[in-house]
Amino acid sequence: MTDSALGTRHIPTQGSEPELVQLLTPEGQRVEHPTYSLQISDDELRGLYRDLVLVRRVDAEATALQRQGELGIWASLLGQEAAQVGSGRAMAEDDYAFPTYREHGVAWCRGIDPLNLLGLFRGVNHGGWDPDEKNFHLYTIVIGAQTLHATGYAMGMQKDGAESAVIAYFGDGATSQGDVNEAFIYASVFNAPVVFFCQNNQWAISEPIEKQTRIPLYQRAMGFGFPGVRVDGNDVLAVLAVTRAALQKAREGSGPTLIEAYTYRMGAHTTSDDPTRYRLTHELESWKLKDPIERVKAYLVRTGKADQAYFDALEREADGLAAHVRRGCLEMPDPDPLSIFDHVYAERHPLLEEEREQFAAYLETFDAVDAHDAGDR
Amino acid sequence: MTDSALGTRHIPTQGSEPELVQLLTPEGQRVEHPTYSLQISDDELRGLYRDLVLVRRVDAEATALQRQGELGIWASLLGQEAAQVGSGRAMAEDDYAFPTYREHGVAWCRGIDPLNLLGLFRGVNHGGWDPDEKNFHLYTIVIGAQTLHATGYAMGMQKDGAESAVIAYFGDGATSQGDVNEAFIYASVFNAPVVFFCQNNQWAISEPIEKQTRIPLYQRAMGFGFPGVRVDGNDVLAVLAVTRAALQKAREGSGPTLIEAYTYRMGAHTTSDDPTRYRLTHELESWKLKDPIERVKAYLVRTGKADQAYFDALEREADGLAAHVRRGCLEMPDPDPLSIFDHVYAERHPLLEEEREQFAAYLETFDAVDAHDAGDR
Amino acid sequence: MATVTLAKAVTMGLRAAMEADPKVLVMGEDVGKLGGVFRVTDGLQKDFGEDRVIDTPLAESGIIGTAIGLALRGYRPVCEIQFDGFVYPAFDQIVSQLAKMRARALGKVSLPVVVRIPVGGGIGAVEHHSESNEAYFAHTAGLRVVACSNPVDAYFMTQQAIASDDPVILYEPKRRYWEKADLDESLTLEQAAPLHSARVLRSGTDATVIAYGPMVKTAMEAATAAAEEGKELEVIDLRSLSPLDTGTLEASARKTGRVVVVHEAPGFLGMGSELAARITETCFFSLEAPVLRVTGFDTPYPPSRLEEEYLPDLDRLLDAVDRSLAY
Amino acid sequence: MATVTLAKAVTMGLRAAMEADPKVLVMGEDVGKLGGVFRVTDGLQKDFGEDRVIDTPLAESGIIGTAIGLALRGYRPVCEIQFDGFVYPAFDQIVSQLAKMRARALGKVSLPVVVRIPVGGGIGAVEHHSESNEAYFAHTAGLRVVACSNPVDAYFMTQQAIASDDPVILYEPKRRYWEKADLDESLTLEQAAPLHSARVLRSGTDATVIAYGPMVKTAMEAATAAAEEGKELEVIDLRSLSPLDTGTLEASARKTGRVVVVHEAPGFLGMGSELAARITETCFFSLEAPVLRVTGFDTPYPPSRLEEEYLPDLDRLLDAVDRSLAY
Ligand SMILES: Cc1ncc(C[n+]2csc(CCOP(=O)(O)OP(=O)(O)O)c2C)c(N)n1
Ligand SMILES: Cc1ncc(C[n+]2csc(CCOP(=O)(O)OP(=O)(O)O)c2C)c(N)n1
Ligand SMILES: [Mg+2]
Ligand SMILES: [Mg+2]
Repeated sequence: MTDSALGTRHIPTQGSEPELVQLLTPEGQRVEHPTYSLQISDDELRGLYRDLVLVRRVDAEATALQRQGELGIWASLLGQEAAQVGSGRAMAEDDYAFPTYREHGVAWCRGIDPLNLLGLFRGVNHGGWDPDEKNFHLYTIVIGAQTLHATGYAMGMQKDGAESAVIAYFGDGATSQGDVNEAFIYASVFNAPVVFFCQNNQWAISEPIEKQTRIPLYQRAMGFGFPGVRVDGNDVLAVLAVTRAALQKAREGSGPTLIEAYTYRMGAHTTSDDPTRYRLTHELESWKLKDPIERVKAYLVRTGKADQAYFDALEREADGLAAHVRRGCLEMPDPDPLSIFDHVYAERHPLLEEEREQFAAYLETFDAVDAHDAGDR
Repeated sequence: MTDSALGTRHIPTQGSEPELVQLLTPEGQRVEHPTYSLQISDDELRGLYRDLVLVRRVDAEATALQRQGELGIWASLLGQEAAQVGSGRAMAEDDYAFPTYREHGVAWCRGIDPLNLLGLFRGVNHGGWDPDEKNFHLYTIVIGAQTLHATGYAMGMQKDGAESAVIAYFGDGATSQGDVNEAFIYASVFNAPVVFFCQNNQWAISEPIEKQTRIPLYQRAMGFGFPGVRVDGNDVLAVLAVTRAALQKAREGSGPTLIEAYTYRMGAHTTSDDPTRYRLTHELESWKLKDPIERVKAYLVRTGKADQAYFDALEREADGLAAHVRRGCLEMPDPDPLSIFDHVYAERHPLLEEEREQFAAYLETFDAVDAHDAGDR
Repeated sequence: MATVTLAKAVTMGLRAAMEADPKVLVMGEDVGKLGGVFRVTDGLQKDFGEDRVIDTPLAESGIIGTAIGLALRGYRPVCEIQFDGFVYPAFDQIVSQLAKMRARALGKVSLPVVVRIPVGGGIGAVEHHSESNEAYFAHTAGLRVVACSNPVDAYFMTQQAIASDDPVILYEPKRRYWEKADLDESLTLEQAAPLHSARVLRSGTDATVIAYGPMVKTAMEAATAAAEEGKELEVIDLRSLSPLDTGTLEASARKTGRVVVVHEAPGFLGMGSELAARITETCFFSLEAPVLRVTGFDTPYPPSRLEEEYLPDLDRLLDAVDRSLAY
Repeated sequence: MATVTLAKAVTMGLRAAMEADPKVLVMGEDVGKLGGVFRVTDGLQKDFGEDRVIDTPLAESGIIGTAIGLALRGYRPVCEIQFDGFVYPAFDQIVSQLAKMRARALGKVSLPVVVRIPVGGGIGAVEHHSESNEAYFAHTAGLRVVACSNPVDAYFMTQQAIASDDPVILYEPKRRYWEKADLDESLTLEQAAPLHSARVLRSGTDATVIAYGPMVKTAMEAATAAAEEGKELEVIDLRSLSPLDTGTLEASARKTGRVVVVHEAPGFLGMGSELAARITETCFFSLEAPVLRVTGFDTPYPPSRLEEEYLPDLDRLLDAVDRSLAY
């Protein structure tokens, strides 16, 4: 792939929407794209569909768990399944992903048990998995910070001579942070093998995209000297093709790419949010017609690549997964109070040891009181 | 002026240097530019030449004063006179400038007595002028921070309905700071009347421009949705024309522009720096041929717009100005020790009052000792 | 007289300031239509327009940096930082610019910028949403740092902070946002206690408890509990973290001879350190016990299921009081 | 055995660490050909290549943020912040990421990143080049903060900081960069004092002076001067600001009963506050006088013509010692 293939550098033109890479229309029609062709087996296609359905189901279950008080908060990926599954499945095993707090679909593709994602939202930990096990970093909540970590990690891969690449995930709002722009600069200057994957879901909590930029976001890359491309973020095939190409380019030493996955946050920002305060339902309705799952289903059905038995089986699988998530969440033990002091430092730290000791002794006074009370009864 | 006039959006092409707006060649030939024409009287032209000569002389005097131990450090503008005088003279009275630490030429154009600039470098203050008197903000040392102040100030002008604009000065190195990129975003999103004036002097201390960007800097603006233009920073006429146009555009409500003044830092970064450690003299030699003053002189001489008497008088004026700077510098009193506590807060602050009182009492014990010692003699 | 929550009292304070002075602006992330994630700016954009209630790009350095520029132009921006843990990207603009510019300019410019920060834990939130970072700013010369603990103070301190010609960091105890009190709006700013005064909330003789922000309520509860055991605690709401109202603090320390400071922030170099050092220095011969500190642990704020453990509570506070009394 | 400056000793420490471990990187602004503005990285790029000695773009958040990523990949980056006052743009990356990531990951990642900061005043520099901001980082859980005061410590502490699996902020006293001492390079790291130990530099009985970084020299001079007047000061070089070597400090406080802390940073919530609070808490009955603090004033660092006034010196320190002895 040549540089110009990914480098669709549009001059912003007021009014007209820029072109969007698309391989599967909202109606489920397979279309060709001059640059991003995709050969995909029926098995793979069904696999993508399965991913989409399962991550949506996990998300729904987590939202339900939050409503029932089992999670403190949940950041739903509803509507962004294709952006996440398409990019997640584009990665090779040795590639590395740096997510925000919403990349449940990417986590799934990397092989992270969805249960592990819940710990943070339940408040039992700040991230419950070993990042190096699946090359999937912990969720980062401070907007944009992870893009620099991703870039540094990619610089490290480059130094190692590894043939792999990094994906940095972030939202449309994040593009305003200094850190993200610095990441663009470091990546560009060091030609780091990193793909900047921006899910433009049109909103940063209550702020529409116009509060962050006055031109299409993918064009930001131009100013830093690397290609930017806008892809239909609700089209899993297009996202897969575009991300694959960008990752391959990165691995081959051609440097960073910015991918803007044009999508929509169908739900609230998080379960704490109330979008009725700031956005109109007709926008939501129009995006419903572009649902990332429906279009794949329509395609599968029309082409006969999947039959009812397949869909039924998948439904049962989804039920099972949801049950696993629910059960695991309810069973998740609260952490030990003294674990507050664990893992802060790798090496000994006398102040923390002292505080831990004092706190343990303090907690024991309650145990003593409890025991005493129990004895009284 | 239309948007596209300033919006020269080049697609970066490896190898070939992008076009540079130029109105006066290094050889002193007046050339026309399709977009940036400039009508200028002979008086104005001589005025610009005078500015260039005088600011260079002030700069030389300050460098000498530093060598003699009268200043702690000095940041020379040598080589950047045209970028500063051209842009400084493009400003209207109500416009406002936010400088770095090197904008001595802009200060001059704004009517700041050069002596006032020396206080900071001598260590008697952190900035010796009232910013609002000449609409010239204090020097900012933290790289890039002032670009956000400039943008906020411009947002304020906009709210006031003022027909004026702001110039934010910064260097090539500064373009890597998060703050500068955030300033681009705020300016673009709020369509603030601010001109970003980047003096690309090719170096950020020891780091060549390649450490900050892999494409020409003026193209950064594209990614933020506003025009960028590269001007010959050693051509005072071109800088004047381009900056005037950008300021006018800003005043008229067309938002920000990035101007890259392509120039060269002929001296060390500051008097503390040793550029022989990191750059080759042949680069310097090639830039000497593009001197910003020589070309105006050649033009004046060849066209007969100035005669020897004019140059002689200017020489004497420069001598006078240098003497004024030198005398003023030597006479600059050290600040009162107790002034450490002044101006930190606008309103009463008991801790500082306490510290001030204690320190005054402490200082008095020395006076007492001194008096006692004196009495002994 | 109306019964209002602390959050609502801040809104009312903002509204009063905006009505009184057209130069007052509100800016931050989601402060417009949404009214902020805590609804503190609810309704303001509707009434004062997008020109005065500004949804900014998602960039905190930009919020403070442009607020500085606006202040230089004569405006009085009130910046909202969405959560305590998101102020750090603006740290340079706050400590190197906002705090220092007036001194840099030899007093020729003033920066009447208020930075509102919902602070502290106890709301079951995820990482970065429960931090207490007041020590960073209180250590920074050029800033004023205040913390309200109740609706009435919230109402007045908001207005006083905005009226100040100095930059003020205003901490709002987020887990007390929904606490209510009666607020008499007819009171004027002049009738309110000075911004930088501490307040003796409860007078006592056995020991002094100094608290601020969210911990004031805990301190008062501890005093009630202690009273049942016959111990009379004097409770001081610090209100101003920088500068300190040393007069009030020292008078109390001299009276009771025992001082316990409580805050959510980690203890090491927390406000308690300064209070202990200062009070010990000036009241050395009056103290019967060292000033004790009851604080968050010197660890990152834990996952929310452990925050009850992490946060000082009534028991830990009373335990410290007992230790103090045992000297 | 060679006589080396403190700056050179850091260079030698960096070199030794880079030779011992190919994963050690040096990164920052102007660290390459220029060798840094203080020449501390002089010659390293020539010998270890541009791949290991990296001139970064002019963006401090980017320096720390990419260093974190490199550390996650298995590297051990040593980041140079050019001057103390330029660390703030990286504040978020340092306090929210570098400090907290290990706890966030339940110990599954380590971030062995060193942040070298030339610190403090006394070199006649312009604004932002003379600050002492150690309290910000010492208050931040998850970081380790150390300060060297002499060439031998500089050599070893640099290597120890790099060897630590925790993030370490390493302060280098810039006005002591040119101070010389004999350094025996044949000594191994194991023979050096532990990184987090304080050191009694001079034993005395009348009062303890605690200093660190640039102030250690001043403290020693004060002790010499005091001795001429018959007062025997014990001088402690703190070395580790977080965690504190409380054993050494408390032993001395108990012995002398009088403690004076001296540092350049503003006093309010400076290291002196924590030292005073802590020592008073644990040595209450041994203290004959309150712990006194001799510090920079609570103002922005002044223009350099006033820095001699601003910085604690021998006279102000001795004055405080006298006040302590007068209790
Ligand atoms: C530095 C910082 N500032 C503010 C926040 C609060 N916050 C959390 S999510 C969010 C909006 C993010 O929008 P976007 O980047 O578009 O991502 P999305 O949530 O839409 O996926 C904000 C402001 C934060 N987490 N970090
Ligand atoms: C935030 C910050 N980091 C580092 C420095 C130290 N420093 C001063 S000038 C400079 C280089 C600036 O280069 P450039 O922006 O190109 O401006 P120039 O000096 O060339 O005019 C550096 C790194 C600083 N002043 N501020
Ligand atoms: Mg979004
Ligand atoms: Mg430069």
